[in-house]
Amino acid sequence: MEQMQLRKVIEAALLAWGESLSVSQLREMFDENERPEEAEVRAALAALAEDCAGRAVELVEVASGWRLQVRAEFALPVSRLWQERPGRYSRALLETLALIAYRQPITRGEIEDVRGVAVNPHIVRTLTERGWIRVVGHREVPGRPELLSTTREFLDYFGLRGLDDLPTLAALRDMDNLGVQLDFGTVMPVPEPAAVAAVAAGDGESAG
Amino acid sequence: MEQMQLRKVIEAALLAWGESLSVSQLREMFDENERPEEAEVRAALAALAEDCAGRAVELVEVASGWRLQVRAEFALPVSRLWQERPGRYSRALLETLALIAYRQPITRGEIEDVRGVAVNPHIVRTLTERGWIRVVGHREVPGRPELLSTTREFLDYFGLRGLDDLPTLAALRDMDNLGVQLDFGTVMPVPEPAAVAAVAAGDGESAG
Amino acid sequence: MIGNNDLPEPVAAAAEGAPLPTQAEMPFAIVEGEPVTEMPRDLYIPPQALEVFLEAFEGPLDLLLYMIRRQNVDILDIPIADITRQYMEYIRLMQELDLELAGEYLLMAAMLAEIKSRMLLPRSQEASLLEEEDPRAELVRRLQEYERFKLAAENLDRLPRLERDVHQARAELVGRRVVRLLPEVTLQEMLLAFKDVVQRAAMFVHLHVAREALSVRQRMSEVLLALADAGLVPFVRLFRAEEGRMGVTVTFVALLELLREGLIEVVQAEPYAPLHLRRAQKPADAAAVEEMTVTTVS
Repeated sequence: MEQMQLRKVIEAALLAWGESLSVSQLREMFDENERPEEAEVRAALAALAEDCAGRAVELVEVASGWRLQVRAEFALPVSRLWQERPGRYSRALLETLALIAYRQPITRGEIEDVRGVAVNPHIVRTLTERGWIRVVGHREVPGRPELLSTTREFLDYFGLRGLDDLPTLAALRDMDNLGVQLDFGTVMPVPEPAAVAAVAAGDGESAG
Repeated sequence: MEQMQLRKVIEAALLAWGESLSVSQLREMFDENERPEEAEVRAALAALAEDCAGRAVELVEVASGWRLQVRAEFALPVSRLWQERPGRYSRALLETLALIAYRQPITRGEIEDVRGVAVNPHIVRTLTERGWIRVVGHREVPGRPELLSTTREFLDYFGLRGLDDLPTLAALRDMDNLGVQLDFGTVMPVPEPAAVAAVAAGDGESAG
Repeated sequence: MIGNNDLPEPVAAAAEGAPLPTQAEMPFAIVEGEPVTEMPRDLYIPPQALEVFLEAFEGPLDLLLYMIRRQNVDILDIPIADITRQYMEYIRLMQELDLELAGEYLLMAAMLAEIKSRMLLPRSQEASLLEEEDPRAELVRRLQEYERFKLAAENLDRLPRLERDVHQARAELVGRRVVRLLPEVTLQEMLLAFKDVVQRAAMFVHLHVAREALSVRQRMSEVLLALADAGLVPFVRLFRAEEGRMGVTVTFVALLELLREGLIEVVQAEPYAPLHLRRAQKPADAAAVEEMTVTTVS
């Protein structure tokens, strides 16, 4: 078998198998009478490795043999194929976020006073990790509770220039249908189709 | 992103994923601000397909998207890597599958009418477990028999983009057109394969 | 009797219902050690082969098609008497051999007999030209219909398919990372949640509905942050001239509010010295105070 053909069969085998193959496994693909010598296989592997220069895959030798692997430089975009679909934030999280936005700086205790239930530590962690809230100080009372405020990232995400762009509490209260009566103007980020559906669902929830 | 780079990312993604990916799945690997347009992805796919000329793999479009696959010409040596041969399917299974593919949605009773024998429940179970067929509804007649259709996995497995890609069904011939006489002794030659093929090609019956 | 498990591969394949081989070199069955390379030309089939033979058929339509094809006759002009006789012979053999005979085979036998008898009836030429259908029409239709799907199945089997003909190309991804997508929220969603919580809270506590000076709240947060690391900050440095009178007012109100809430302290070294601000200092012995408070409460 000429080397070019051998190289292709080896590439075919490595990609079909998807894992590493030893030289002897590669040789066993062939009938005895046309089985390439070990040296031939190694030469073909070396040539294949060179072929891969500039391609998305590289040929590497590992403990159990040789394998074609996707180069690490593509790890970031390609890893996104496995990314999980984002879930939805809970009502509790949104309420907590809104209270921090409107009443900042505010302690967990104060949030609890309004919501009537304890603040889930997981919510505060999620909001902090997202970069939307941060601790800006402590109230100098026993326990020194943390004071929470929203961040610039929070404003940026919601397309607000400042907290003043949020409707006033009074304005909010008078509204039967937020979507219709509020003129969000340039302030609102353009909602994705999925987000619109989510709002519609949220609307129904609040009406109930 | 320049096209050469996009092409490599797509190749990396298809190899890492190991199954077909749709254009929109490929686009979602990228951040919104650097997400390529659909046309760009398609152009990159076309270029990648050309790159594969002369290589061990080929880029093909199937029902659920694009996939890189080892060319059939390497199937023989490559299949020796596996201890077990891929299962072959019985005529009964293939005929049942063909009826579901060409006549979907179809009930078991309708399959039986054509094949002249009862549908083996084992076959329906095998086809369902392979993910090739599924129940899509019920015919509103007494007994409400299940209506069976093929799936996208079926198309993918057989390398088809859609039902239109199925080989054309042979034409039915009409007795009257041949001026058949009630003559027991008449012996007519079996049509040449070429003639059958011509008839088949002329048959406009769609696979749907 | 030959069990399927003992059969050499080609025979087993036939028994499994693989397409009947037409090439002469492929043995169709092994009978008494001798390969049978062709379907029997006449009706005599060695009994050992008959079972294999019959199992290779997918029912009566398949058997009939085989007989028609073997005789090289056009499907549209079946010599019905001949075919019926042969078919009955097979049925008789199957029964003699105690083969499990599917009911469909008997049904077909009845159908053939009926067609045969109808064809023997005298018919006027006009009648056959006009309405009266050829008694074989229904059978021919069914045979053709079955045959096209038999062909379709063979074509399907020939399509290059995964595992057998093509393999999906796969390669390990080096350095794969876990990427988590974060949920999307719209401002509207958040406002609705807020409206809700305020309405609920209004049932329990009195919330002042006065215009919320949100710019003041924002400034309060900003001042607290500015004081976080700096220690003492000159009072004047918290004001920015470019914000104008409104900005100065907002900052001043924010400072008053922070003072009222006890979050910051004003420090003046001596009368008329510049004012400095700092975050409220925790009491000298916070732990002690805390403990005290706890004791008091309990």
